[in-house]
Amino acid sequence: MSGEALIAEPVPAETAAPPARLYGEALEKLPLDLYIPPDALEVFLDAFQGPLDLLLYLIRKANVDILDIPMAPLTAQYLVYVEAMRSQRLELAAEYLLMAAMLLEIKSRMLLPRPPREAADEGEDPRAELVRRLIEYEQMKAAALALDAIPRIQREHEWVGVQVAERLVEIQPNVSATDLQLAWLALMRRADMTRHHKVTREALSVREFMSGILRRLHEEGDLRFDQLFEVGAPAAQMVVNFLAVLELARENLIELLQLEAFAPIYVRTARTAAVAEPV
Amino acid sequence: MSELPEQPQSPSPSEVKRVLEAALLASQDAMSTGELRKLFEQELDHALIRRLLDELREDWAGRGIELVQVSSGWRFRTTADVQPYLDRLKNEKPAKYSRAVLETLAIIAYRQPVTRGDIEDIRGVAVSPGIIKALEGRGWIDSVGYREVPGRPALYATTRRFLDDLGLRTLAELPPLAELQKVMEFNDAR
Amino acid sequence: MSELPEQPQSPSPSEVKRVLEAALLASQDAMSTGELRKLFEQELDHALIRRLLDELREDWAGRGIELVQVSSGWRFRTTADVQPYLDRLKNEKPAKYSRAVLETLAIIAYRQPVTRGDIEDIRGVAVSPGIIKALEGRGWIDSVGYREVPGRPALYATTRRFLDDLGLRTLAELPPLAELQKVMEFNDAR
Repeated sequence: MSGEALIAEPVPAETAAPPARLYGEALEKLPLDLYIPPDALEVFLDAFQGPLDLLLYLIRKANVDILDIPMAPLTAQYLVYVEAMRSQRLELAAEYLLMAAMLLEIKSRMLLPRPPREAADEGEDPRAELVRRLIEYEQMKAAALALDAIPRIQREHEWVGVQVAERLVEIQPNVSATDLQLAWLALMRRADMTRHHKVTREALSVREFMSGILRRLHEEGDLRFDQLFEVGAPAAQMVVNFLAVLELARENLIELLQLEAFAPIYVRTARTAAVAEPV
Repeated sequence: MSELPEQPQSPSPSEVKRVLEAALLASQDAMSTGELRKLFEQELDHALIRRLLDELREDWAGRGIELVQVSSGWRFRTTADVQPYLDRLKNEKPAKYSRAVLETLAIIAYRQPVTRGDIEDIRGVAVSPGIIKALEGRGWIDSVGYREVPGRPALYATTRRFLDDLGLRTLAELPPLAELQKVMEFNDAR
Repeated sequence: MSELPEQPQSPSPSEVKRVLEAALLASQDAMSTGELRKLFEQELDHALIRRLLDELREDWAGRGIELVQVSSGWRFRTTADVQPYLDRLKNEKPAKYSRAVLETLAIIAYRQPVTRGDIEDIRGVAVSPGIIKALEGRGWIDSVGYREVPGRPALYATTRRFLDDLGLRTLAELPPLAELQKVMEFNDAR
C-alpha cells in the first residue's frame, strides 16, 4: 500500500484555501507536497500529541466541516504523513498506525450503499465514533489552553505569608482542681497516709482562713483580734475564722496577747524566744 | 485559657478586623470563616466575619496584595501586576507545562474522576507515568479510589490545592467547555 | 526579563512603595535594601528605598502586623498583642506540670499554710527549690509568714490568683478530700 499512500489526494479546492489554525509554531513551514525533509518530520512528530491531534490539524487546515468529513481525502493526507514518517524510520507511536487502519475502515464503509431510510437506526454513520472522539479531544485541547491561561500561583501570583513573631510569653501549663485532687490521691496511695490526713470540707475552709490571717499579719503587722473579723459577715464564716485563729495558735503560728482582762486582744505572728521582745 | 491576658468582653469590629487581617497575612494556608472564628474567645457571628472579610478585600483593592476567596477559604496573594517585579528576584522561571501535561490536567479537571485509560482514550495516545507524577507532585491531582475493573486502575481527581492555586472556589468556576453543542448538533442531525 | 510588560521609565515613589510592601509581605525571609532594589529595573536610590521603608513602618503602626528591621534586613511579622489570638488556632497541647509540682501544689492547697519541711514529710522526698520557685513565679503560692522553729522556714499558702486561675471562689470549692477515700476504693476495685 506504500505506493498508493504516497500519492496525496488533493484537497477539494473550495475547502483548502484559507490558512489553517496552527497548534505548533514549526508547522507553518511544513510542506504539504511529497517531499518532507527528515528534520521537519521530527519536529512535526513532536508537535502533535497523537493521531487525533494530527487529524484535527488536517481537518482544520482543509477548513472542512468536522460534522461532514470527506473521508477519502482526509485518509489520503493522513496516510501521506504516516508513510513519510515510516519511510524515514522515525519512531512512530503505534496509535498512528491504529488510526490509519481505522480511517481506511471508515472510508470503505462509506463506499457501501446506504441502508434504506427505515433502517436508519441500524446504519449508523461510519464516521460517528471518529467525529465524537475528535470533538471531545478538541474540546479538551481548548480546555487545556483555557486552564493554562488562568492566572496561577507562582506564575502570576505569590502567596503572602508573614512571619509569626517568636513567642514572647511561654504558655504555662494548665491545672484543674481535679488535677490537684488526683495528685493528692496519688500521694495518699503512695504514703498510705489516709488515716492521718483526713481533711474535711470545713477544715479546708479553716485552712484558707488560716492562710488569710497569716498573710494579713505578714503584710499589715500586728492586728487587734476584732480586726480579724469582718463586720456583718455570715455567722458560719465568723465561726470558721475563729476556728482558724485557734488552730493557728495551737500550731504555734500566731500568738494571742492580752495585757489585762477585758483589754483588747492582739494577734501577732509567733516569734522565737530570742526574737521576741520582753513583754 | 486562664493564662491568656484578659480581653474585653467582646472585641470591637475594628479590633476583629485587625486580628483577621493579621491572621490572614500570617497564615501559610487559606483560612475558612470557621477557622477564623476560632481566633476569638467569643462566639462571633459568621455574618460579621464575612462582612469584615469583604471590607478587608475592599480596603486592599488597588494595592500590591489582594484578599481572595479560594476553595479552602480566604488568603492574601500578590496581585498579578507586581509579579514582573517579584520575578526579578527569582532565580528560576515558573514551571511551564507541556501540552501533554496541560491536556491531561484538563481531562482530569473536566471529566473527573478518570483513570489513566480514560485519559488515553480521549487523547488517543499513551499517558506517560511522568505526567501523572508531575501533576501529583504539584499537589493538583490525587488518586481518589479505584475503578472496579480488572487491574483496578486508580481514579484521579483534582485537589482543593488545584483550585486554590488557580484562585477558584469551585470546579464550577472553571472556564466552560467550548463547542459541546456541536456534538449534540451532530447527533441531532442524524 | 525581556518578556516583562513594559514599565514606565521610573516608577513613582508610591508605586515603589506598593511593590516594596507586596514583596516584603510575600517574602519568607527578611530582605535587605540591596535585595529590594533588585525588584526594579531602574537603579533606585538607597536613600529612597530607606525612606519608603520608614514610611511603610509608620503606615503599619498599630496594626496586627509590623515592619521590623532585623540583622538580615526588613521583614513583616505579627505583633505580640495578636499572639493570643493566633495561639487559639494551634492545637498543640500546653505543657504539663510534673507530678512533683502537682503534688507540692496539692499539699499547699489542702494543708496550707505549710513549710517546705511539711511538704517533704508528706511526699517523703526532698522538694527542690525549683518547684517552689515555679509555683511562686506563676503567682499561685506565696510565703505568708514563718514558722517559729529553728531555721524559721517560710509558710506557703495559695493565693487569690490561684483560685482565679482555677475558676474557684474559695478553697472550699476544691474537690473535698473526704470523697477521695471513695475514689481510691473505686480505683482499687478496678
